[in-house]
Amino acid sequence: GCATPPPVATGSTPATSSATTSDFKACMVSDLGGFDDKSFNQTSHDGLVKAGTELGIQTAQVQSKAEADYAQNIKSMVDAKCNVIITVGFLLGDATQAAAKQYPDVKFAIVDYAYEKPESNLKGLVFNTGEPSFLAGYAAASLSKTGKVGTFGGAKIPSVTAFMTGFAQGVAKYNKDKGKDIKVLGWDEAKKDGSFIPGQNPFQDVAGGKQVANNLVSQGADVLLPVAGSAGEGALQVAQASGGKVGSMWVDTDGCTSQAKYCAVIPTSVGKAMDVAVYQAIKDAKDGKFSNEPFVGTLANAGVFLAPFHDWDSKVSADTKSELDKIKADIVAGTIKIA
Amino acid sequence: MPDKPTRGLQLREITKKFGDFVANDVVDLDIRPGEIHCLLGENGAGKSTLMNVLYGLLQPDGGQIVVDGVEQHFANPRQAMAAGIGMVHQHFMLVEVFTVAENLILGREPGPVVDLRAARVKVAELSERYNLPVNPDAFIEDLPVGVQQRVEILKALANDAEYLIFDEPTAVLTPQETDDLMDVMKKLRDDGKAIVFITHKLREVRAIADRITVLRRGRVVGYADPGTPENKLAELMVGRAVDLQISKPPAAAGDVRLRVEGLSVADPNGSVVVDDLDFEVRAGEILCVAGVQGNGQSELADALLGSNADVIAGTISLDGVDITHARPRETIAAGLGFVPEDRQHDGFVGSFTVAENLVLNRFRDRPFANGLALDLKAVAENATALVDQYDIRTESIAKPAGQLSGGNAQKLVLARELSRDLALLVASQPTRGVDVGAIEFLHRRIVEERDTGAAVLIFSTELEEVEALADRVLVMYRGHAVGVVDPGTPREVLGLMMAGVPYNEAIAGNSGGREAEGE
Amino acid sequence: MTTHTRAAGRGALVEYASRHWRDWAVTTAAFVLALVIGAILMIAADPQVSANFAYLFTAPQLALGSAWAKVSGAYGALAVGALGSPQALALTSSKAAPLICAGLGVGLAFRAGLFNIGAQGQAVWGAVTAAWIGFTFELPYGLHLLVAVVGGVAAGAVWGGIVGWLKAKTGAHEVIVTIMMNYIASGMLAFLLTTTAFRRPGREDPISPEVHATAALPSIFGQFHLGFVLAIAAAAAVWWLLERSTTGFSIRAVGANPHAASTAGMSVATTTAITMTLAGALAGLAGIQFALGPSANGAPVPLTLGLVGTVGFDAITVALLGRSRPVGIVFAGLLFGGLDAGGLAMQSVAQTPLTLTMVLQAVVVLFVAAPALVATVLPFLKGRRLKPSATLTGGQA
Amino acid sequence: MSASISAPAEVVTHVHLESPDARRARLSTGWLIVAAGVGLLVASFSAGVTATFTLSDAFDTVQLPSVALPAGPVVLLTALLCLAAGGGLVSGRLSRGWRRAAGVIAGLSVVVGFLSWAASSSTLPFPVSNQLAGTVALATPLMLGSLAGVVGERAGVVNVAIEGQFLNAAFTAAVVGSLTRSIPAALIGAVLAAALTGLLLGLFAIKYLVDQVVLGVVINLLASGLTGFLFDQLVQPNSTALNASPIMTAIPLGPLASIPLVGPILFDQTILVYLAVISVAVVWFLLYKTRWGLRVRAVGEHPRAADTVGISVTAVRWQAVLVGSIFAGLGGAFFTVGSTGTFVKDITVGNGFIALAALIMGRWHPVYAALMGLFFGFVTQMASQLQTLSTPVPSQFLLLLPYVATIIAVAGLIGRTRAPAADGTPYIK
Ligand SMILES: Nc1ncnc2c1ncn2[C@@H]1O[C@H](COP(=O)(O)OP(=O)(O)OP(=O)(O)O)[C@@H](O)[C@H]1O
Ligand SMILES: Nc1ncnc2c1ncn2[C@@H]1O[C@H](COP(=O)(O)OP(=O)(O)OP(=O)(O)O)[C@@H](O)[C@H]1O
Ligand SMILES: [Mg+2]
Ligand SMILES: [Mg+2]
Repeated sequence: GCATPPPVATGSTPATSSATTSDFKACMVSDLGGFDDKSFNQTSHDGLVKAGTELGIQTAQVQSKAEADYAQNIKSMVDAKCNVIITVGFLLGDATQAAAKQYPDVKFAIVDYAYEKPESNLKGLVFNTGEPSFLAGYAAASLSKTGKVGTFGGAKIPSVTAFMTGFAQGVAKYNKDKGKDIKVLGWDEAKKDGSFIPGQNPFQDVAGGKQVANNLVSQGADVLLPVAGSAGEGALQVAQASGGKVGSMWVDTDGCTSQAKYCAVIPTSVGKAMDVAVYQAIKDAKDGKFSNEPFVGTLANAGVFLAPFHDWDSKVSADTKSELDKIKADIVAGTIKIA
Repeated sequence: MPDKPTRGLQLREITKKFGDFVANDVVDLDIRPGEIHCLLGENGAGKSTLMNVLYGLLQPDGGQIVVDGVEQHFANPRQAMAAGIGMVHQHFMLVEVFTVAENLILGREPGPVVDLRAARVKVAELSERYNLPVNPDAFIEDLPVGVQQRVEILKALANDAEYLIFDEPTAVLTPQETDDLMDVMKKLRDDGKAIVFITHKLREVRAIADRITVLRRGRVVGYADPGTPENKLAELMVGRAVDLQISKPPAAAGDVRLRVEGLSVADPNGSVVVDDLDFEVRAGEILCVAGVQGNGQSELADALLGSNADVIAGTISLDGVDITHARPRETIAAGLGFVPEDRQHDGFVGSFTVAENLVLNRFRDRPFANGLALDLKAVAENATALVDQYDIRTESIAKPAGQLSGGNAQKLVLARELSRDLALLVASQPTRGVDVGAIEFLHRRIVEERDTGAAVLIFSTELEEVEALADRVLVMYRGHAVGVVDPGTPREVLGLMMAGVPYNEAIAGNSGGREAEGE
Repeated sequence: MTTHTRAAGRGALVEYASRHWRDWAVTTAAFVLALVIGAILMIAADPQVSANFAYLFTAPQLALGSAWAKVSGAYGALAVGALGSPQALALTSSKAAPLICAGLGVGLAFRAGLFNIGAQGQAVWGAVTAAWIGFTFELPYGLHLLVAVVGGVAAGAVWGGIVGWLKAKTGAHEVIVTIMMNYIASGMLAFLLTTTAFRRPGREDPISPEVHATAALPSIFGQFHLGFVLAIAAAAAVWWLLERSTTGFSIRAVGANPHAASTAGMSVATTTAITMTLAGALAGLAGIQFALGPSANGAPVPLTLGLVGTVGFDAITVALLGRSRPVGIVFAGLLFGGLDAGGLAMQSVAQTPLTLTMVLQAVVVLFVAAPALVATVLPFLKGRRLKPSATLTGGQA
Repeated sequence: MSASISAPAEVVTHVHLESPDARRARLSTGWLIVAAGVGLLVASFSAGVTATFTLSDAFDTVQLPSVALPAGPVVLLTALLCLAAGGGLVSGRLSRGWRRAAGVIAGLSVVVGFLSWAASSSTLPFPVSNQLAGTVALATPLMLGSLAGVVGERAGVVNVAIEGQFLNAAFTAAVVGSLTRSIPAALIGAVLAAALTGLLLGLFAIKYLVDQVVLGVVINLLASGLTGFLFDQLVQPNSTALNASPIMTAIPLGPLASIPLVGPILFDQTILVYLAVISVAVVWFLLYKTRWGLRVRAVGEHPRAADTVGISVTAVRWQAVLVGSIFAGLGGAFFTVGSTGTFVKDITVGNGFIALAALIMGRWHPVYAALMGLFFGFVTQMASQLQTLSTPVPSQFLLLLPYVATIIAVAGLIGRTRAPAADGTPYIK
């Protein structure tokens, strides 16, 4: 409710950003998940919004409803005079590359995808989520009272299983160092298989996430890592319902900010700073510093990170914290490899 | 009659249109307590329509309904019932999957919670009072049509209406059941109820009517008193002279075409309803199977056609070829013409045009198809010819068959079957609900078919029909053949046999009976 | 209807024409009404614009102006995106083609009294097989495409046939079976995409290699490609099958009255099986469109989990809109295709969410399906006799 | 005399044998069970040493002992039981009572045998209590949804729009719950939303005679579009205010709740679960014991007959659709306030269609439909628990288990179902 009526947005190309100073335009195309998936589409989109407000540039975005639309949607963004176009997800890999070839003077960046030899105007933004997941696994193991921790995924795809693998290896590391036998439920390193949410759009199926989380908890897992976008909230609720017996981590963003109401049950989160990467890519493009050099998010460049422990800080022992720092250093140094 | 009785029901200048078709055209009808008022008319004359208007199922486009001196406007049957009108519908209005008791209380349940015990009692006392035995817990779908009709009647009697409409109740009853029903109607009349009785059977009209009104093409074309001879009534109805006893030359029976040996058939619930049956039909003869509905006729017919019947023993052979387990397509190809008992259900596809229905079992054959392609021209020509030849009343061959009157629908089915050259014609109730004019015509066609050398097997519960058509009569009871007799056999004897009494006893019992009646 | 009038031959033509004039009028009216409802939604749901309605009396030009800007902007984009340019028309055609094919599959089944919710799964198999043939084998131009198309159609036919066969043999209700088969199809696709046979060498992602150019549906103009021609051909074939062939005769008869049909010597079981197989084949053809049809950048989209989208369910609405009649389905498909194409533009140009397109589609269909309702809203269309889509199925769920 | 003649007209049959349909059903069931038996037989050799079943969850206060079974022998035993039961059915020598028994035995054997085999190959135990708890959770919306369908279809109105009703209800429940912070308000909102959807269904199906089957699909499209649109435009931008509803908490039924194993599952549930169970009984009573039910069923079987005895077909159908909507609304609420408190697009993920399948499998009978819902929930839960146990079966196939199982059940065990005669046909006077 403002006293004087605001200016009327004209039908053509309304900008989502409030104060528009520059005529530089950054645009984004989602995959089927859409920008409200509380997961990587949304996080990437946050980067776009941030760029819009902080760099004072115009922004626009399209969600894709069908795979056949990717190319069309990218094209429509080009037609909308976008200077840099960010596409989200490996599904758009081909379409983005084709577009980059076709429109050499538009800059392209794609989240979760990297090319062997990209076009000069095409930048891949990928993230070694295994690294922070490794830390998370170690932390989880140290926090577990029951000797069991658990993880589950939205679907059996690499961008998901990368987390689960890292998590399991982190636990293994803890067992090795401490001579313990903490079990990982929901992911079997040997079989490379584990627990996933049933149904046709699992990443939306919060109830499904809750059900799978319950399975893990009923087996005694007391620290969970759900890798399932929105559906991961199911795990947070199981944790909340457990009355402090169970904690559930979060992925992609710091759960204590994106899922604030659950902060008390979130030991930590496995961050995947897509928003930062996207923001950076846009900024570079604007400042003419854009390169086709793929951005690889690592613990080293804070492209991925283990979020603060927030409410759980007291529960994590000083030793563990220092061990985690050590491991992190080793990973950065490359002495610890995550397969 | 100028003096207006305080009690009584008048239809004044009732007009009912369907689109631009006028089904009832300024019809007056005067129904009085203590009288049985017969409504006569050919198929599609407008009888059912008029009664549906009276019962509130249809709303008239003009005229008034006056009940006991008060003008009424019935928006629905509930209001008509409230005004003391009850109706026995031509097409049963029973819920098949409900029991008799449930059907009887439906719509007049005493309380919010159904009390079946009370309902049973009510059924019992009703069927006691009117001597119409039914089992309250039997499911309608398991009951023979005759018994279903009884339930339908009990329904009408249940909320003791003052004005009762019977729309062709006897079409599906045996002679005995008909007599029972007539007794009931007489009793009701003597209780001072007013009754409208619709039938195509003139014998019944003469037997029971106090007054007769005749409809044709939606108009009242005349009144008659009960004394009027049948052929006069027939003429009034149809508007032309009808000879009711078709003169048919004696059968020139040739060699056996259909032979049935030791046949046993189970119905879908697994009851053995045709039990070790033997008979044969020769070329050029008509064998009529007489029997109360539900004594295995339907299943026997299905078994002959080869559709959804479960033959558990015996053989059927047509012209020496074994067709015991043949599918309908094969038996039809082998020259079987089949007129099903329930035409609405099995006889034709309501949403298909008349033309399409006339090739329903031949559309794959030349000239109607070559290869996969239909020849619509041939289909249309066939239809035009048959509609004309069999006098099927329809605006066009493109009209959906579902809109034909039952009588005309029946003609359509017979036209389809008889227009092929047949080895065997199996027809169940070929003239049920059909007006006398049509009956005459259909019977003639069937006899012609016989004379072309086809074997003809007729299932009928109507003794007039049996007498008119049969060369031999096979009486069936509970799946057995009670006996094969001459069509000349007296009605009463046939009636007894249809109840399972062997021929000799029947003869004996009947002769006694006849003397009794003699006095 | 069509059958009767034809059987009646000349004479009924006039009545036929008049009825169809009404059909068109109603459909158009329905579309307009749907747009109005959409507009109301847009205005109500846009906080900026609806806020301006606070000044409806102080500054009406503002309220109405902003509303007008919003709505005209969105619908302008819709129109331009669907029809505005040759490219737009091409896009519309490529969106319509699969809807038409799948819609035919659903409609055909309806005519036999079968409710085929399974077009989704059938399309999935069509796409999977066609794509697999497309990226696995090295075959010359023409032949490769032919093999891929035939393969895809066959796969769809099998997936549909199973349903028909189960129903014929065991009486298993096709609604249950098709629902389950949809889940199974997409589940198996998910699995296949993790196998080396379907994954790209050197990548872990569940995405197939690109289909070879030899197997792609050749473009006629941009995204207006051979697939659309195939769809039209399919429609013609189905029309002939239903209205002119003996098989179609039994399909319709079984759909309208199975008892009479079987009494007349037709086998309900066989007809059911045949129908579902054909329906599956048509849905398979829809799947092929996704797998082999050129996308905006000219190349077919590689096989992934969501490749066929929700075509199976959209097809049901298309079939209703087209009253299960091939011609109707073609136009319904084009309408929906146009809405899809325009929807993309509406989103990218006017930033209006895709979900609005869904609402528009649903509302159009509702109005078209209930001519009486349209007639009550727009009395000048009265007189159209209440002939609802109830004609379109023979049986029921 | 005449009476004495017409009396025997009611057919009394001497011989009675098995009907063809019954035989087909018996044989297909029998062979199916035999096949299962063979499968188990094979499995019994590949089974591990022991299969452990825990009767209580890890964090339960009361810890029941866990049961360790010798996998091989157990699987073998179940295999033999199946073979015996199946053989018995195929042979056709069993009395009715024994036939039913054979079915039950076979059913249990398959479940126990399969689970023992699966569990024996894992280091983890199979948590029975969680199996049951999960089944209840998954089945609740299915039961409620199928009830909605049952009531409507018994009156002759096909309801394929259960999914749409779910979706609208779930959305409304979340928003109302968030605004009012009150569960009852959320439930009422959900029911109203479902009722409005039902109103739409009724309007087009009953008044405008639109083909009901397809109508349902269109309404689903509308619901998905509408909730999605409102979600994008209104809810998502300020989700803390509009999409953070309180969640139902379990209500223990006094001492009953503390009965080991069954207590927590049956008597320590959210109000929705109790409502679901009560609803089944209520619908059963309504349909089979009350005047209204009699009329509903009459209208669904033979509307014209109902009309001729003074029942208003349209009124009854409207009532049925709206009453059904109540259950659809509760079912929809389960997805948000009953489970997670937040709405996401298409949160009902096809449950409405599963409910539809359940009601058809359940032969339009409230109790059987509910049982089918439980069956589906059971298999789904079992499959997803086996994932955790990391059994030899790849996870992708385990995820398909419920759907495959349903097809097998429909084709092999249930077969032909008979819908209410007038189901889906509009009543034109
Ligand atoms: N529902 C309807 N729609 C259109 N026309 C109808 C309808 N019902 C009846 N008619 C017309 O009214 C005429 C009279 O029908 P009605 O059922 O009264 O015949 P009827 O006298 O009962 O024939 P029958 O002796 O065979 O029972 C029919 O010929 C038909 O043309
Ligand atoms: N929906 C309809 N539209 C047009 N005419 C109809 C329709 N339904 C029935 N009719 C007409 O009603 C007349 C009789 O219909 P009805 O249903 O009463 O059959 P019927 O003549 O009573 O059957 P029966 O011969 O067994 O008594 C027929 O002439 C038919 O043309
Ligand atoms: Mg009549
Ligand atoms: Mg009549």
